[in-house]
This record gives sequence, C-alpha cells and structure tokens, in this order.
Amino acid sequence: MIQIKNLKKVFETKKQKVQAVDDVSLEIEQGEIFGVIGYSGAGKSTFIRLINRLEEPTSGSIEIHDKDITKMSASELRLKRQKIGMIFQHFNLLWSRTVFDNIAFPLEIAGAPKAKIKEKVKELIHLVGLSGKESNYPSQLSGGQKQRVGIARALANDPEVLLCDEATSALDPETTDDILDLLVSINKKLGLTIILITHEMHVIQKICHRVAVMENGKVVETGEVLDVFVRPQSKTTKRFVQQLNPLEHEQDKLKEFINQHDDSEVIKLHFIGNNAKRALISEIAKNFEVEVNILQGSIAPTQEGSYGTLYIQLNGNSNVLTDTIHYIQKAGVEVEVLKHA
Amino acid sequence: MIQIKNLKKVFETKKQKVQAVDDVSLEIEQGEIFGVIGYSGAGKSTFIRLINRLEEPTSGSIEIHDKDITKMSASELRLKRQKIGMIFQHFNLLWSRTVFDNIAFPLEIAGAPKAKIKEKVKELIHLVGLSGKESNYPSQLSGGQKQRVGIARALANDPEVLLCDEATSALDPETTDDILDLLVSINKKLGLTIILITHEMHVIQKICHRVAVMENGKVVETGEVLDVFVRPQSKTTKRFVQQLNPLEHEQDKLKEFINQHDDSEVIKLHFIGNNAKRALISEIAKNFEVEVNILQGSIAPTQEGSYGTLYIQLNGNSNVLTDTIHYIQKAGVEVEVLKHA
Amino acid sequence: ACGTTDNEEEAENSNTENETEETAEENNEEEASTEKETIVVGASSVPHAEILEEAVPLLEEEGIELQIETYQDYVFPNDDLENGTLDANYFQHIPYLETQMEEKGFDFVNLGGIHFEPMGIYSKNIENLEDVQEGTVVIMSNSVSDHGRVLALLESEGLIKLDENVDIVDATVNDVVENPLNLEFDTDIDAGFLPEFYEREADSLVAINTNYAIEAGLTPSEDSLVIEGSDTPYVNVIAARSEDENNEALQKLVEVLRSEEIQNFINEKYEGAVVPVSE
Amino acid sequence: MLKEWFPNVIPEDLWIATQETLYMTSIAVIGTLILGIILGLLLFLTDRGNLWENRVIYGITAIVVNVFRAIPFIILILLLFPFTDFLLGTIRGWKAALPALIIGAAPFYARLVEIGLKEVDKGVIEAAKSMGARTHTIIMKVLLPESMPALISGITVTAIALIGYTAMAGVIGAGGLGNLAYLQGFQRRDFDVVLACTILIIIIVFILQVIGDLLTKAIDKR
Amino acid sequence: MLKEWFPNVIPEDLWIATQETLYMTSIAVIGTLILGIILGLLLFLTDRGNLWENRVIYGITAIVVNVFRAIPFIILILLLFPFTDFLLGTIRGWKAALPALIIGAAPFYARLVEIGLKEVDKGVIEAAKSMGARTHTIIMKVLLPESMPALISGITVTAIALIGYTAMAGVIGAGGLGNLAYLQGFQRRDFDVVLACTILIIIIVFILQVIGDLLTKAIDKR
Ligand SMILES: Nc1ncnc2c1ncn2[C@@H]1O[C@H](COP(=O)(O)OP(=O)(O)OP(=O)(O)O)[C@@H](O)[C@H]1O
Ligand SMILES: Nc1ncnc2c1ncn2[C@@H]1O[C@H](COP(=O)(O)OP(=O)(O)OP(=O)(O)O)[C@@H](O)[C@H]1O
Ligand SMILES: [Mg+2]
Ligand SMILES: [Mg+2]
Repeated sequence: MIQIKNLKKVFETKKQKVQAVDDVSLEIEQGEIFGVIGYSGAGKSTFIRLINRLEEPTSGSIEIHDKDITKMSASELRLKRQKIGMIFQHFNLLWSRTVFDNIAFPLEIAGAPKAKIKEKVKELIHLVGLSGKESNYPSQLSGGQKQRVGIARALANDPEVLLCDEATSALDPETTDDILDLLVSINKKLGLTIILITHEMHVIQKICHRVAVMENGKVVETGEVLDVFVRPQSKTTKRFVQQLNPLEHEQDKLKEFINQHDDSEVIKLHFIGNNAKRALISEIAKNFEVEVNILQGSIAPTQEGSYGTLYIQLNGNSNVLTDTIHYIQKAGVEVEVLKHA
Repeated sequence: MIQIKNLKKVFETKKQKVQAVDDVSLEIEQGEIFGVIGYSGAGKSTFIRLINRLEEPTSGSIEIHDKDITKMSASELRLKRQKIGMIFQHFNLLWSRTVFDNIAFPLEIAGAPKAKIKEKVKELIHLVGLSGKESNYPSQLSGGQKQRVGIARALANDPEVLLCDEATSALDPETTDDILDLLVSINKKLGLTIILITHEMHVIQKICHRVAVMENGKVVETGEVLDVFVRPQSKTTKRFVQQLNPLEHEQDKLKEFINQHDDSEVIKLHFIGNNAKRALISEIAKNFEVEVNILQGSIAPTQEGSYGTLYIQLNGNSNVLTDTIHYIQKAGVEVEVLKHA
Repeated sequence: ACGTTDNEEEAENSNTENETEETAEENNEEEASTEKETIVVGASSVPHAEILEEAVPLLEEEGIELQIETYQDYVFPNDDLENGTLDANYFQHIPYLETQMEEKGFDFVNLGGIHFEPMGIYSKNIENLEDVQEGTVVIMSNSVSDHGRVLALLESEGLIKLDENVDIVDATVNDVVENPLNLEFDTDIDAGFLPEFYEREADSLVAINTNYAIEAGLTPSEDSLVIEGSDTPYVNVIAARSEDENNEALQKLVEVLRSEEIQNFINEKYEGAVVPVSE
Repeated sequence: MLKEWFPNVIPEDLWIATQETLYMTSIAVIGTLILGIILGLLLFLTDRGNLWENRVIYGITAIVVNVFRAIPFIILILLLFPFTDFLLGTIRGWKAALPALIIGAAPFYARLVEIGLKEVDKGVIEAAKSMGARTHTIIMKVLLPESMPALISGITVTAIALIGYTAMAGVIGAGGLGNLAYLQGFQRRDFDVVLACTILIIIIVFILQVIGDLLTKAIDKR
Repeated sequence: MLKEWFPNVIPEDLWIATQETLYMTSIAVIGTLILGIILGLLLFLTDRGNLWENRVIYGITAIVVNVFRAIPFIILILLLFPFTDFLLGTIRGWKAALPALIIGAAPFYARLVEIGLKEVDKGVIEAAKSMGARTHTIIMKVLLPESMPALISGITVTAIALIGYTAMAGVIGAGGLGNLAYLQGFQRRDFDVVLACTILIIIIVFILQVIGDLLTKAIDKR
C-alpha cells in the first residue's frame, strides 16, 4: 500500500549538512501496524513527516495506493491528506480552540455535517478518556491530556493511514494501553494502516506486525516483530530489545551474583516459540545431578509462542554440566555460556 | 530537606474547579532521588511546579532547608531558585538561542565568568551527547535532542535540587540510560536531591530511593521503592508495578495456557529479596513428583535482593501439589494459586 | 533648515547656516549696513514667496541678502516675527494684521502694501448669481481670515445679510442674519483644494482666491460670478516690528517690491490673479 | 461651569464634531480591518516559505502597501479625489474622507496583521496542512483565530492612529474634533476649544483602548 | 531628462528636503525605539498576571500612552513648544520637530512592543524564572530577544509612519520632502514636484522596509 523508494532528506544549516533520512526503501502493507524505532536524532520524525509530505523529500518517491505522493498536485495532496491522520510529537493543538473544537477540526475540514461532528467528537472524547474536559483549552490540560486530544484529533476523520510520532510517550501505562487497544481495534475493524514511531519496545511488542530500526537516517533492520526481537542483528536493535526485559541489561548487578559462586556455571537460555512451554527446568533438575538457580530473566507468551531469556546458574560436576547443556540445546533452546565453572 | 505540608492547589475554569494538588504532605531527604508517578492528569506537574513556586499554592507550606519557600521575598526566592534546576515537560527552550547559549543561560543568570561558562557548557554538551549540535537552534533539533538540551540546562548551575518533569519521556532507552547514569553520578558525587516525575517504572526502579504515587491530586502511597514494588497497596500502584514485567499483565494470553492443561495447577510465585537466589525450582523438581513449567514471569536482582514474579504450572498428584506449595511458602516465597487442578 | 523653499541659490546657501545664525541675526541688524545685510522674511508659499524670490537678485545689488522662510499656516509667521526669528513677514492682509495686533497685542507696523489677491466666487454649473437655487452650498477656505471677505461679497450681491454690529473683517457664518436662499456654508476646505472642489462640486458656489483660480485654469475676469475690485481692504502687506519701522533694509525691501520690475513680473506671471499695488 | 471654563466652546459644534469623528473613525476602522486583513494575509501567504509562496504577488503587494503608506496624507487625499467622486458622487464632508482614511490606514494595519500572523506557531499550521485543509480553511480557522489577540490589539492601535488622521482630513471639510481644534482653537487662538476637543479625543481613545484590551484578554486562552 | 520630466523641480531643494527627512526620521526613530521599548515593557510588565503586576503604574502608563497617541499632531507640536524651547532653545527647524515626532510616535510603538511581548511563549519566561533570573535579566535575555522579530517589524512600521508625520512637521518649518511636496508642489500646483517628492519618499520607505525585512529574517530562528 505504501511504497517508499530511495527516500532522502538533507537539512542544510550554516555549519553542516544533516542527512536526516538516507536512502530509505520500504513497503508497508494495507492494514499493517508498522513500528519505527531508533535513537534520538535518528531521523524517525523526519521520515514520518516525509510520508504525508509535510517535509519535501530531497529525492526518492513515496507511493500510496500506487500514486506517487511526491508528484501530486496541491489539491490531490489535500484530499489524500484528509485520509492520513497524524499525531505529532509536540501535539500542535490550536490554543484558540477547546478540546471539543480541536477534535472537531479535521471533521470541519472534511466538511462533515454539524450533527455528525458532535456525535463523533463525543465518542472520541470518551474513548481517549477526556470526558469532562470538553470545554477546557489546551493551556488548561496536563501533558498527557494534550497528547490524548492529539490522538483523538488524528482519528476523527476515520483515516486510512495513521502516522504516530511518539503518540504515547507522554502517557502513563494504563492510558497507553487503552490507547493502544483503541488503535488495534480500529486497525482490525476498519483495516487502518498505522505507522508508529516509539522508543517504548513494549508498544512495538504489543501492537506492531513489523518494525524498522533506524540509525543515522538509514533503516538498518526491518522484519516481523518476533524475528527482530529474537534475532536482533544490529547493535541498536539489540539495545532496544533488551528494554523488553527491563532488568536484563543491568549486567553490573548480575556480575555480583556470578562472582559469588565460583564453582558454578552461568548460562543464558533463549526461548523462542513453543519450547518455552516445556518443563525444561524441572526436567533438568530431575534428569541431571545439578542444582538450578534462576538468576534473572523474563519469559512471556507471544502470538507465536513463548519468548524470553533466562539467566540461570548451574551447580554441579563439570561433566554433568556439559551433558545438561547438550540436553538443553537438543530441546531447541538457544544456550550461551557466560561463565564456566 | 524538603518538607511539604498540606499543600493544595485549585485551578478554576469557567465551568469547573479542579483540585490539581490535594492536601499533599511529604518529606524528602537531602541527597535522595524521589520519584513521583501517577496517571495522566493526576497533578504531578502541578505538584513539582509548586515546589519552586512557579505555581502559587492555594494553601500549605513548602520548606526547603527549613525556609518556607511560600513566604520568601522575591529576591530570596530568586537566589533559592538558582539552586533549583528544573527540566520541563515541554522543554521551554529559547528559540533565539543556540544549543550552547541555551545551556549557558542559567550560568549567565548566576553571573558566572565567560571562561567558566564555556568550559562547563562544553562539558555538559558532551555529557548529554549533543556534540556537533552546539550551534544549532532548537528548531533544528529532534524531540529527544531538545529534551537533552533542557536536561543540560537544568544541570548547568550545579543545583542542589533538581526537579524533572518527565525528563526522559522523549528519549530512546540508550539515551535514557546515559542520562539516568549521569543523574545518579551527580547525585552520588555532589549529594544532589532529585524529584523526578515519570511514567516509566524502570526509571523509578533504576535510580529512585523512594517513590510517591499520585491519584487525583492526592498522594495515595509513598515508600521505599522496593516496598512499593513488592507490596503495592493501591490499584494505581499495582498497575504501574506491572509495567516492570511488561508482559505480565497480558492476562488474556496467559489464560490460553491455563486452559490447555486441565490436569495442572497454575501458581504465581512472588520473590522478595534473597529468596530468589535459592535454587527453588530445581529443589522442587528433585524433591517432589511434579513437573514444573515456567509459563511467564520476570525476575531480577535489585539492591536489596532479587525481586520478581513467576507464573508456573505444576503437573502432578494433587496431594503432592499441596505439599509442594507448602514447601515453597516455607522457603519464604509468596504463593498465589491461580487455578486448581 | 527652516522649511524654506527658496528658488535662488544665494538663499540656498544661507539655508544650511540658518540654525547657527538664527540667534546672531538680531544683533546683525542692529549693527546695520556696514557689510552685506541679511533680512529674514516669512511668507506664504504662493504668491508671496514667489514674489520675494524674484526680488532676491534686486536686493542683492543693494547689498541686502534676503532670506525667505515659507510657512504653511497663518499663525506662526506672526509669532515668529514677534519672537525675532523673522525680521518681517509678508503673508497677511491689512484686516488680518489689525485683528491680530489687537487680539494678541503684537507691536507691529505695516511697512506698506504690495499686492492683493481678488477673491472671486465661481461655479461650474451656475451661470449667474440670479440662478442660485435654494440650499446651494457655498464652499470657502479654512482660513478664518477669508470668511468675512467671502461673506461680504455675498452680501454685496444681496444673497445674504450680515449682522450690522459685526466688523466685516471678523464676520463668520454665525453672523449671517438673513439667508433667504438657505445657503449652506462649508468653511473648512484647505485653500489648495478649492480648484478641485470647483471641478467636482459642480452645483456649488466656490469662493477661490484668484491665484488658485488661475492655477486651476480659470480666467477670473470671465469665469467668476463676482470678484473683488481694487477698493478692497484686503491688501497684502509687509509687516515688521514697530522698532524696525525705519530699518533701511526693510524700507529697501518694500521699495524693491513696489518697483516696476516686480510689478511687471506680477502682472505677467499671475495675469490678474495677483494685482500689484503701490499706494 | 462649561461656560466658565470653556467660554469659546459652542456645545453644538462640539457635539457635531464628536459625531463626525465617531462616524469617520468607526467606518474607517471597519474598512481598514477588512482591507488590512486581506493585504496582510496576502503579504504573509505569498512570502518566502509560506502557503502561496509567490515572488511576483508578494512584490506587488509589498509595493502597493509601501507606496500608500509612504504618500503624505494630504497628497493621498488629492490623488483619491477622482476615485472618491466616482464612488460617492461628492468630495465634501466626512464621508468623502473615508477612502483616504481607509487607504491610508489599511497598508499600515496590513503590516501589523503580517506581524501577528508570523507569530502563529508553525506546528499548528502544519497540523492543519496534514489534515488536508484548504488554504481558505487554514486562513479562517487557524491563522486568524490563532493570531486574534495580535489582530485585535493591532486594530486598536490603528483605530487610534485613525483618529489622528481624521484631524488631517479636516482639509477637505470632513470636520471632526481634530479639525475643530485646529480651526476654531488653534487658528483663532481659543485654547479652551483645543482643550475641550483634546479631552473628547482622549475619552474616545480610552474607550477604544479599553474595548480592545478587554477583547484581547477574553480571547487569549494561552 | 530630469529637466524634461520635472521642469519645476530644483534638485538642490530636493536634496536638502531629502536630507531633512532622513535626519528627522533617523533621529526620531532612535528616540522612538528607546522610549517605545521602555513604555512597552512597562505596559507589559505591570499588566495583570505579569512580573511587575501593578495596577497603578499600568494605569498611569496606559494613560500617558493613550493621551499622547490621541492628541492630533499639530496640537501636540503646539503643546510641546515650552518643552522644545527649553530643550533645544528654539521651536523652529527640523530639530524642533523631534520632540513632537518622538512623543507622537513612541506611544504608538509602545503598543506594538506590548503586542510583540505578549506573543513570547510563557513557558520560556517561566523557565527563566525557575532559574532565578532577575526581572532585568528576563527583559534583556528573554523578552527582548524572543520578541525581536516583532520588535523589528514594529519599528519598521513606525519609522514609515514617522515619515508621514514629518510632512506635518512642516508647519513649524521642519522642512522635509512631505513639506516640499505640499508647499512647492501642491500649493503651487506643480505636480511634478509632488511626484518627485513622492518618489523619493517611496524609495526611502522601500529601503527601510527591505532593511527591516532582512533583519527580521536573519534573526528569526523559529
Ligand atoms: N491552568 C489550568 N487550568 C485548569 N486546569 C488545569 C490547569 N493546569 C492543569 N490543570 C488540570 O489539573 C490537573 C493536573 O494537571 P497536571 O499537569 O499536574 O497533571 P500531570 O499529572 O502532570 O499529568 P501528565 O502526566 O499528563 O502530564 C489536570 O486535570 C489538568 O487538566
Ligand atoms: N530543520 C532542521 N534543520 C537542521 N537539522 C534538522 C532539522 N530538523 C531535524 N534536523 C536534524 O535531523 C536529524 C533527525 O531529526 P528527527 O527529528 O527526524 O529525529 P528523531 O529520530 O525524530 O529523534 P527523536 O527521537 O529525538 O525525536 C537530527 O539530527 C536533527 O538534528
Ligand atoms: Mg522525533
Ligand atoms: Mg505533566
């Protein structure tokens, strides 16, 4: 549905040239929820702004429904944009309008009748949890409330494509979940295509089908969410994936444990898909003369089976330990030995 | 060091009165990193803005170093504020100044000599990872870069107290970590007191000593971080703590697993402190005639011992199962039975 | 420089020095005519300043340097004469001078009349004063000193009657006691605009100073419905402070302005709109 | 008391002059508002980097605006006579002053409008663009409402400047307080008339300013 | 060619008048800038909800500003005679026009300054406050720099309006192009002089506008 070819954007300031988006080619399917992650300054916002041509590309093409948006006339572009909702990183609400009127704005633009506007806006205000704040002005809202007005506004006109620039970064987990559920349900019901920038991996994990990882303006990795999670290729991706086990990357603390037990072996188990269901730990304990101690880790079911990482400590005879590790590997779980006995 | 007593703030709009901060009393120690969490609109930003009197309290008192800030004269307040750094939710950078000059601003205000300003600002720019962007204007920065300028600016004048309003919410995990490490190191080296609003629990978990939970303007819970994590009292806190195991709360998915095995018992283990180190799972497997299957969960070391939750499935004779559970409880691990065999 | 609009180069030069000289000028005159003497004369732009400009070279020959200050209004030239900025002024007619002296207590003398500008009443559509319709508008300049003049003309034609107790010179539209045709008076048009009003307000009576009438392409003798004759008291004069009554340079100025050369110039240039007098 | 303090003031004249000033100012303000906003929008929209970026139209608008601001008012009145005559069938009275007043003040207000529009947050304009708004919609629903406090303060300033202009419009018999002060007060040296007129003008100015300030405050929700 | 097209124009006069206009305008602009910014800041700072909130000072400033904007220019000149005389020792010439020009234009610019200051993001002022900045620092380092584009556009507008005022200053012999156009051109019906003066005024206005626009653009980093 959205085909992006060799997209480039260069910003020139007096002192330097910044290649904010550098030769990006991507395809995004109808009805897909597509995540974009990357470090601060990687070019994510610029990329998403190129898609509805708020930023003119330096070169490259963007086809939506087989029409190149970079070549559209002003009026074609306008009509197209009415079907592309956008949630801005900095909200961009009109201070002169109340919450209600801000959300009504895209409907007014599309020329919806008054009654329909009223109904739709009320529904949206309820959905994003702003009931009672209808007639507040943006200056009377908290950060997260402003963000939610921005979200409701982007959804008002039943868009075909939704571009979200850190739509949930100002929201607490409960509200984030509600909003994500809302997005998923619209995605399922109406086939809404969503492109979503975030730095919260659990957002990606929760709702995205595919994900692209950006670094210095380039897309360094794309793929199914689980693939990318399980086998992150680039350093950036690995770093992001660690976030899913928020405690895992605190290697310093882990080291304390490792050093305390000099007679043990520490291994990292990587569960991919159905293997996690098997009673692996208890099997080991029963079959081998080892003591198994879970140090740290996280494991969870995903749509394609359980997925997770466990750091475990094995105490026992070194021959037995080798056998144990072989056993685990045969069971289809990836093993990495961090410290030998 | 900071004593807050019966602090209240009421906003009046035409249609309603909002009790944004409602009778809050707190004490924050010198050198403490104090977290504040709560849903969007709970009153967190208002609370933190009351502390340096950007917002005039409706009633109540705030003593910093035993001086009531609400009663200070304008010039006393000004001097005090020079020692209170603030990071704003919406950055509030001066568009007319470059990155360098924005960070230099508080130093200029405090009347630091040119050479010192230059040195200090260069150091900060390096610390927040903005080297090469010194002479960019805010409009030429990405969201996260702006946020980092705001952070550097708040740290420039070596404050005694740092107020952070969602300082890392626009940042990717790597940058967040760098910034948090920076804050912790300043906190340790110089005894900086930090009050930190966030909705990212891993930020709380990583750097805070104590945490307060706000709901509808009230503080519904305060305490040591681990205490609050382990025994969350209010619903809000529970919801936030779930975030630490980002996959845990997806109970829907867990249910699928539970229903598949009708002959098994599913229990939830809660590890608090040192118990998590014990090889509990392998002990059970060895001592009892049960199969142990880890369904889901997360476990990690914290400063006061391991902390985490595991959902496990026990297959076996029901008598044996009862014994097993007793055994676990005796080992000091909390057990909750979710599904009986 | 002080708003001078002189034509002559000599005057030009002094223009820039003016600010510094201003205070010294008074002393200069007192010391009289050993060297080249400078006199400063304030004037209205048309025709006064133009006539003075013509006199500059003639006075030069007499060893007098004439500096012309042009004024937009009729208040400041007398003020400036009083406070010494000017040595003489040339913009007002006798009745106005007299009123001013009386009201403000100026101690001025009339050094002699130079010309008069006959006031005429014109109209584009009205052919004859007998044809004036009920409610016709009479337009005159916003110079208060013109009003009595125009009203007097109208009275002489029998169109209105003025209060007998009021001096004609001071008369305003409020002194009209009989107005059988219900003439409407419009008394605050800048004199410079009167030709435009003649052109565009075709059904009105417009009182125009002859100089403006000529500028607008009218021939006063033919086009006017009524025009002032030479018996008019409205002769424009050179006025000076009383103490300067016998100042030689100023006497010379009057003499030159009444000379045949200047009179010819006036007659040629203004073709009757400005009539020289040598009484 | 009036007689004592203001012996030369004729109350009827003062009243008529006040009315003339009020009429002239209010109609001229409306005209200036409309023309000024149109010109200001044109300047803003056709400027570099904006919605209708167009060097030619920008250049022409800038020239028109600057030329009419540059011409001394009295010359402007003269130049506009044919136009005024054509429009109103007369060049006399306060109505005839309107074209010159409006054409003299509108370019000026246009610049104030331009300044106000430049202060509108670019992000908000982008948001409207991203929703596929027509330029017309952006103007009516974003640019104007978001710059409203500046537009209102601007027209207040312009209206007060217009009162000053009406005094100059006296040269074509437009009347008004400024003219009364000049003719009856200044020329005849009856300074009580000057004072009375000035006081009335000040009162009008204050009323305008208070209305402007109240409106601005009511509207500014930032 | 000059002779052919402009038979009545005396180049020297034109040159002198141009100089007078330039002198008057430039000095008056400097005075207006200083006085206007001071008054504008006072208005802004003492207004409700601002740094120096003070009803009395706000009231007084507002009255001063409004009164001087309200008085017709010619009356203002008259009223200022004693002051001008005291200050300069003369009440004639272009220098004597300066007090009236500045006092006439500064209140006007003050309002534009106030409008500009109101557009400064409140969050940024808060940030400065939270750093413990003195009001003086907030003014110099936040309010003025952050409103600079509006301040510059504002002084451009005011400067051009001042050129219009200089024409009126002709009544006290201040000279300048406007006065030349009126006296030698309009009154003598030599319209070539009017045209020449107008063209020169337009050129000056354009130069001012271009300088203002360039400065604004260079400074605006939003
Ligand atoms: N100026 C104001 N006028 C009226 N209501 C206000 C104003 N400022 C804040 N509020 C209200 O006060 C409540 C608390 O706002 P606050 O900004 O403190 O929330 P918060 O906890 O920081 O939320 P978030 O996480 O979304 O930033 C909100 O309901 C908000 O709508
Ligand atoms: N107008 C501009 N002029 C110059 N450089 C710019 C401009 N806009 C963005 N950049 C630069 O382009 C790069 C990419 O910016 P972008 O906003 O796309 O980053 P991002 O991935 O969205 O980051 P974040 O997560 O911090 O929002 C940054 O280095 C930024 O400094
Ligand atoms: Mg971004
Ligand atoms: Mg907040």
